[in-house]
Amino acid sequence: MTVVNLQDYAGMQPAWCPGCGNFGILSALKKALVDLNIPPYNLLIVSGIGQAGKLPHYMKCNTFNSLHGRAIPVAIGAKMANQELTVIAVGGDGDGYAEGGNHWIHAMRRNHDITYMVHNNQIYALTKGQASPTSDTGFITGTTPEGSPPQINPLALAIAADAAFVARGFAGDVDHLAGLIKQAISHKGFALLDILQPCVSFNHINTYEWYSKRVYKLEEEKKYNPADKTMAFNKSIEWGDRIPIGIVYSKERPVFESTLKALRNIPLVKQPLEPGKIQKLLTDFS
Amino acid sequence: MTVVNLQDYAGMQPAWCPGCGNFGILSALKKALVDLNIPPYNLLIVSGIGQAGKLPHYMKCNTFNSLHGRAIPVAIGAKMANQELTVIAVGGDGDGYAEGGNHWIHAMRRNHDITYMVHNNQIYALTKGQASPTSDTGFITGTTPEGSPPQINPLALAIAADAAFVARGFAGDVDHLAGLIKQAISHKGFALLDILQPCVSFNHINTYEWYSKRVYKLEEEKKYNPADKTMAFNKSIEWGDRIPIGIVYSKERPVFESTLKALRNIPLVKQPLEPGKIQKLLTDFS
Amino acid sequence: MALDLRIVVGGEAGQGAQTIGFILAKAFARLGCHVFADQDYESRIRGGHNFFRIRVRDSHVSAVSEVIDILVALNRESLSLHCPRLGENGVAIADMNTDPELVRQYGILTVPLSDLAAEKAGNKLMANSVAIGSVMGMLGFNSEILSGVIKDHFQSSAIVENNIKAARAGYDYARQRYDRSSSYDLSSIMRIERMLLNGNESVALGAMAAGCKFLAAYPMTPSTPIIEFMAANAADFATVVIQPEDEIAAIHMAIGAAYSGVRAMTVTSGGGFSLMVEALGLSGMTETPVVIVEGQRAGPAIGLPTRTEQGDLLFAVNASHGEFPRAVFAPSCAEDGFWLTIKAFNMAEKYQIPVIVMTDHHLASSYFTAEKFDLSGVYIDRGLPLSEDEMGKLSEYKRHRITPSGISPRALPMQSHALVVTDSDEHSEAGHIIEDAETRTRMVAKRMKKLEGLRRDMAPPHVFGPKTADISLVGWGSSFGALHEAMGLLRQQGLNINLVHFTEVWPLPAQETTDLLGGDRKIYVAENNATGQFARLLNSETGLKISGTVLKYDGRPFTSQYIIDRLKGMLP
Amino acid sequence: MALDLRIVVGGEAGQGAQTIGFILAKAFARLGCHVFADQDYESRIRGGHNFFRIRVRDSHVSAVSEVIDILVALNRESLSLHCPRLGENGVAIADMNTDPELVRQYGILTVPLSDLAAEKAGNKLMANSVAIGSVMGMLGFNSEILSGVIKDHFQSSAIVENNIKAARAGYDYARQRYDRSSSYDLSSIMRIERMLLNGNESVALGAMAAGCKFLAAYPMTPSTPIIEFMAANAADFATVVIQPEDEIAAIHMAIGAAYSGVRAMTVTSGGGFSLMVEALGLSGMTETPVVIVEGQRAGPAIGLPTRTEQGDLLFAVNASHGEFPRAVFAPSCAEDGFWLTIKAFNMAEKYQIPVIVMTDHHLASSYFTAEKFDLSGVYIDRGLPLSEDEMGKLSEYKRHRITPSGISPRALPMQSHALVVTDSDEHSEAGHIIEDAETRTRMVAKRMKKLEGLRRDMAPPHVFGPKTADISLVGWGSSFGALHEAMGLLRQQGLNINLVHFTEVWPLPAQETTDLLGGDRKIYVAENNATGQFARLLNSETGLKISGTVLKYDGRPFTSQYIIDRLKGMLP
Ligand SMILES: Cc1ncc(C[n+]2csc(CCOP(=O)(O)OP(=O)(O)O)c2C)c(N)n1
Ligand SMILES: Cc1ncc(C[n+]2csc(CCOP(=O)(O)OP(=O)(O)O)c2C)c(N)n1
Ligand code: SF4
Ligand code: SF4
Ligand SMILES: [Mg+2]
Ligand SMILES: [Mg+2]
Repeated sequence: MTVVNLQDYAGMQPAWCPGCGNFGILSALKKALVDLNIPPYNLLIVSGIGQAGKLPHYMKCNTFNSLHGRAIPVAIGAKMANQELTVIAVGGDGDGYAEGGNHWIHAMRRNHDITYMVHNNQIYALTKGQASPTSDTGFITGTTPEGSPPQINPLALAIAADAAFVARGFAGDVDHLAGLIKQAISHKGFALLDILQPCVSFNHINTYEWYSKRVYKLEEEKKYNPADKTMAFNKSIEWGDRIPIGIVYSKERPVFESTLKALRNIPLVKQPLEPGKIQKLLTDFS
Repeated sequence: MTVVNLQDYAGMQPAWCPGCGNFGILSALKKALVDLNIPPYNLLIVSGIGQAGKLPHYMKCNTFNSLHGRAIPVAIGAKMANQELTVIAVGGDGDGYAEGGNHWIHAMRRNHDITYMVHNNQIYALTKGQASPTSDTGFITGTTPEGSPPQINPLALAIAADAAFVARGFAGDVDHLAGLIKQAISHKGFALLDILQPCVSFNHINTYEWYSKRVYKLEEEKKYNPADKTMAFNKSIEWGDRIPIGIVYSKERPVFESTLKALRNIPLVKQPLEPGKIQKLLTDFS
Repeated sequence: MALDLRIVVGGEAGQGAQTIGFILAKAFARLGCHVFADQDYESRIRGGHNFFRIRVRDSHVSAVSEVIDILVALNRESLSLHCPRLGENGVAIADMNTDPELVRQYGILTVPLSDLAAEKAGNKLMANSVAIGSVMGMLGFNSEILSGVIKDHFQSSAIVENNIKAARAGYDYARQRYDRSSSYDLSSIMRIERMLLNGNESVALGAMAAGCKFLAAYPMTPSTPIIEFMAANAADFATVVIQPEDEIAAIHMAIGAAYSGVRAMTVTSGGGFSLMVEALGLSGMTETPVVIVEGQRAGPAIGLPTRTEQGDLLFAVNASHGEFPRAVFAPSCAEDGFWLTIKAFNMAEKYQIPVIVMTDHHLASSYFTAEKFDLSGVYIDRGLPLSEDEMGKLSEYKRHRITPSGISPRALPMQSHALVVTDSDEHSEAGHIIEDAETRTRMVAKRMKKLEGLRRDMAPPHVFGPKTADISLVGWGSSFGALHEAMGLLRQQGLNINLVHFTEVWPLPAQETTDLLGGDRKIYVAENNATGQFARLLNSETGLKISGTVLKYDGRPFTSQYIIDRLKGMLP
Repeated sequence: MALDLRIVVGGEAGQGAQTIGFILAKAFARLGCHVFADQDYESRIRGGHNFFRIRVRDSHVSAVSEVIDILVALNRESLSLHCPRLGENGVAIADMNTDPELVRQYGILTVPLSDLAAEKAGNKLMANSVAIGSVMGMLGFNSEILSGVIKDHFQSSAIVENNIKAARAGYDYARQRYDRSSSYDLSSIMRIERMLLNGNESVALGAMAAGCKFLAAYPMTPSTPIIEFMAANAADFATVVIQPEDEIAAIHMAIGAAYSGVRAMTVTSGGGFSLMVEALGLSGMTETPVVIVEGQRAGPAIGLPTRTEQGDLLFAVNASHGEFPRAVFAPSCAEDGFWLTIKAFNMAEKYQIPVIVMTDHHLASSYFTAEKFDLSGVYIDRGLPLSEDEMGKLSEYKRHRITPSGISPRALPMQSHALVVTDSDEHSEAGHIIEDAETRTRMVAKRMKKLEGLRRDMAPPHVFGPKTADISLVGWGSSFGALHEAMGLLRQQGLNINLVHFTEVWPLPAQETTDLLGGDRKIYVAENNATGQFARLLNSETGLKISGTVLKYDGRPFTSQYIIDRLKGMLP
């Protein structure tokens, strides 16, 4: 068996700002993949557009850098056609929760077996600092000089959509994050991993320090049970002085791909093309 | 003061099937408007496309029959431009929760002051019977011969998005429904009213009888408190032998329109057009 | 005299005009006739007025006629609406208890439809089968064939038997009283096995024959039946059919599936296609093949959801920001729909581009007879995959390698260790984001280069009538039947006219077209829209001067008479 | 000799090339020069390579030049990239401690940028102001004006003072050592007050002058600054600016607001526009006015997000399924952007249609000098509202009443008791859903009728040079500056050429165009795309034969030299 190492995943030089939280996420992801021993040619990363969306270029694996907001539908299309691929979708908070919000909600409910990493810097970074759906309520940006409207809570929505795996990570804690990525990839079903990601250029409120002061680990909470939906929902709406990271909700349920007869055996992409096979249908028309 | 009566709201002859649940909703809506004494010229109904989307034609008031999935953004655009209008958006479950899902989630979080009525027949009726996001899990239709994927729960999502008012009605109980519509319109902020609506032509599972056997009224539950978010979330995920109707969640929070300085005084549409006003800005450029 | 029998069945939505009509059409097809049938219905489930029109001929037919020979009226409205269009020997059939005033006014042939159904089949609701029988009785139609079709149509044996009884009752009743068999000679029809299928079915069958393994589509008239047909067969054919949250998801899923290596498709109408155009460019930029079936209907916006139009052509040709090659096909009939859909998949994969198959409500929902598809003729071209040999050698596979044809060899994820890297940003040959002008210019040129091969692969238009003529009637797509008929009738009237019909519309095979349409002739373009879109395209691609256009944009298909009338008004 | 001073400031993203360049440009503009400045940057926040180019002339200028007179290099890469383009007397300025090897190689003029900043302003980070001073010192520029501009640029007084000190230090240093003032005669420049603004600013100002009260827009390069500019002024101008969840929401909100009666707009780029096309048809069908600013960039898909292209023209003209009238404008410079945006609102409301204003990255982000807008010339046409009189009488108001012009009188909700009823389905005059062919035909004709008036309202193209010429160079939109310059230079070289430039591109004023371009001349179209979209449109709308096209699709704007070189290669 091949043993994968970090070098196998070495990609282009990142064009991110020095100090950007995305570096931590990139490291954690590579670490998780190496730990899981997933070779680059068995992995597909699909990204949207934004700073986060550039991540695939800084990896070395199968990649599809899609449109803004459209990582998920491309990722699940690729997965349905070849369920042997390990598929990760990545994007920013604007990409995933604004432009791509509808795909996200419905992919969670249908439970496609992919991992979705959202680099949540609470800002539109690539376009130079506009409000995102997760920007703190009242946050002032060029497009929201009177303050951003109330922020959405991606974890609460994910739980309401009954996502199979809902977790929050922090780019400032690479090891912990790597652990979450491993669990997200290993969990059968749609795994949402929302990652607090400091943007040093455009978000001067939610900084490394701001997050560091607030985050605490759920696995260290004795009584916390991520299988309990009520508990999970209540935890998910916690945001302020204390912000939980770790697995918020986790559930086993059938993945979409397993519900279709066409996918029970071999992947679609390995099915032969047999024009003659429709012969039997033709008789219905005469 | 004008006194509005049912006749003021009489529109075209409905093209719905005899026995359709939409008739009950239409009656309840007219009743609520008459009770609230809202004259037709102060009311705007914006609809999407589907059987439900035809409702405005069967009323007589200001109406904008928009595209499939696009009732909400047109409705809130109209509201922002003239906040004196009473604005109701209506559509089907496919219209609102599938095609229009993103608008719905974000309108709830921003809290635009409109009422959104979803005729939830758990099916795409106008297109002759395909699965909708609320179709029962495993429900068989032409596009889902192996069964529909897991249904979404609009109430749970609305609560997770922190909608100001979340309620469920039943087309088979017109008086109760009319009461809910009145409260939804009166509540300041985004009011979601999901309405169980039997479709006699394409949904032979979730029939009048099916619903009637299951629904019970929340206001008759002694200890139920719609201001309690945890309680509301738990109630929202109840679906099966017992299905709650009534107000599930209710909260006072600032409406989007009240947060903008431009809207503090008179409606936009009454603001004069003054080209000369930009004169003071021009000096910045020289 | 050539056979031309025109039957209309009319009633409210839900009354069953469609079923009656379909069974009749099928029976004629089984007898060996050429049949064309279209449906006219409103965007509602019950009530309103629907009708189903059938034309039965002894040679090709694929157009409607305004004239009616036999009308089956299921309600009063059908009589008042359609009787005025009864031809010289036209007759209307209605239930016995129709208002005597109307019976007198229109000379209706009454049949005790419900009474016979109740009496002979024990069920009033089988009146429709009595009506079927009545029509066939008048024609002295082969009753075994008729019973066979009824048998195939109704599944459970209990129902079958009673329906056959009901039909038989109607048959006998009408045969005795209203024999019209001498007017329509069905006896000389050759028993050739033909298929009767609509445009949607042919496109779906084409996709399946081409090996389409993935369909993501959001319901929209007129294309929804394609989804339902493929879904019904998905398990047997190892195909994934998924109805996603919206059309944007649909096309992106198809692109994702195609990236993984399967033939993938989406189907929709104009409104859904409007939502897909950003993704069209994604397909163009990432060079991921995808097939899109665009069933046009009368626009803009929701328009007339159950009516036809050819109003989206220039949109399809120019859709999405930026520039990239694409192909657009527009089948002329069901048979064509089958073969062009197969070609669409081949072109999509050969050139790694999006391909649009434009149907419309008329083509999608109308039934055509077609020669049984010869599946041995299905040709599959998956384009330029990596050879086993290349795969072994590849260490640094470049998904977007620049080649003389513009086509890059295509590897698939997990097919080898080659990594498949692509990007919606402008990219290097390796698929990574770039910013420099030189690479940009080379990559645009590489993609546009594919147009050259593609253009060579587009078939020239079909010519009907003489190869050269003083006047050329020109059309595209589904209006073929009416144009063909109009041309034939005008030739009979002595006009030196031919028909030049396009089904492979973009990139337009400009040279062949100029060869066929150049010279001194007059060119008249007939199309189902308000602005003469194809005429403009034809002119701008070839410089040919268009003498006039015959346009129709009321949501209804052409008739040959309409075209002839308009054309005559324009001819010098 | 005419003044033509070309300055480039280059560095990494984040180093401040933009600020230096902008302050220089502003100072020249304040002096009374004609200034054009463009920005070249990558889609990243830090690192990479950015540059800001300025051209200073004593007559109109709105095009870039490849030649550099003064280069300010903030890093090593800027030297190696730009020094090769220094003109005959060109000089490069860089910090004192630049690699001596490079200094020798390129003959760089070094200035102790950081040292002077540290010494004189107490802050190394003010080196950029030293650089600004150095450039101006070399030119002997009016130092009061310079200080004034610096003062206006930096807000807090503490910073202002030190920046002025830093600039002064650079100024003195360069004036002493590197005086070049004799080469560029700035003394004869007339002090005329001009504005310096970019295309985005001019469009935003135009919208505000036109009384736009509602902007819903999702950020997208190059149009985002329009949102930010209008948001900054929203409270003062009683304007709602909302950033919604996506572009689909954006345009629908604008349509909703317009239905309520305010002037409403959305702004985006090609990708966002692709998502809006279904709504474009909604605007067309419901006859709700809406203005869309489409800032083109190099496509397809994400393409080159910070680069320019004119690649979306045919898409804009044909976008959305179905047929309905629309107008497309393409401003040639900032001043034009202001006036055309106002016209866009007028046409949108007069004809109750969607109007698209096409800018591109080049126009949107480049700075132009413009005569101060004379606001008394702003004309507002709100179309056909109901008269007070009509309002009183109306019991059954018909939103879509058929009139000879195709324009229906427009009532607003709550403006009276008239009910405003509209529908995306085909509808009656009253705005209610219909199915019949007759109403359909009349409503299509009614909507299309508006094109006639609209076409009359479209201004003919602008002609520069003689009215008739052997050769016409033709262009549209933002490439005006380079085309104009190329035409001028070619005339100097003795060619009998003129420029016919379009800014009101759809519906094309065909008759006026044929009058201007007809006859024996040769027509060459220059545009920033790969397929010659405007050339095709021009040909198909007028039948004029195009002799050749000059195309560029590397994401960079034209230079006059590029056009001249290509044109010469084609001339007989
Ligand atoms: C359809 C479309 N709309 C808008 C854009 C412009 N755009 C690019 S990235 C981006 C937002 C980036 O924010 P986010 O997704 O949070 O990513 P980040 O840069 O913060 O990582 C936007 C609006 C686009 N490329 N496509
Ligand atoms: C963009 C777009 N996609 C698809 C359609 C076709 N369509 C019309 S109504 C409808 C679904 C109707 O279902 P629902 O919203 O639940 O309304 P119902 O008819 O059940 O009341 C669809 C898919 C459309 N009109 N526009
Ligand atoms: S702008 Fe923010 S998110 Fe983007 S690279 Fe810089 S720090 Fe990271
Ligand atoms: S199809 Fe269903 S929803 Fe539509 S009108 Fe009939 S019963 Fe009502
Ligand atoms: Mg972000
Ligand atoms: Mg429904």
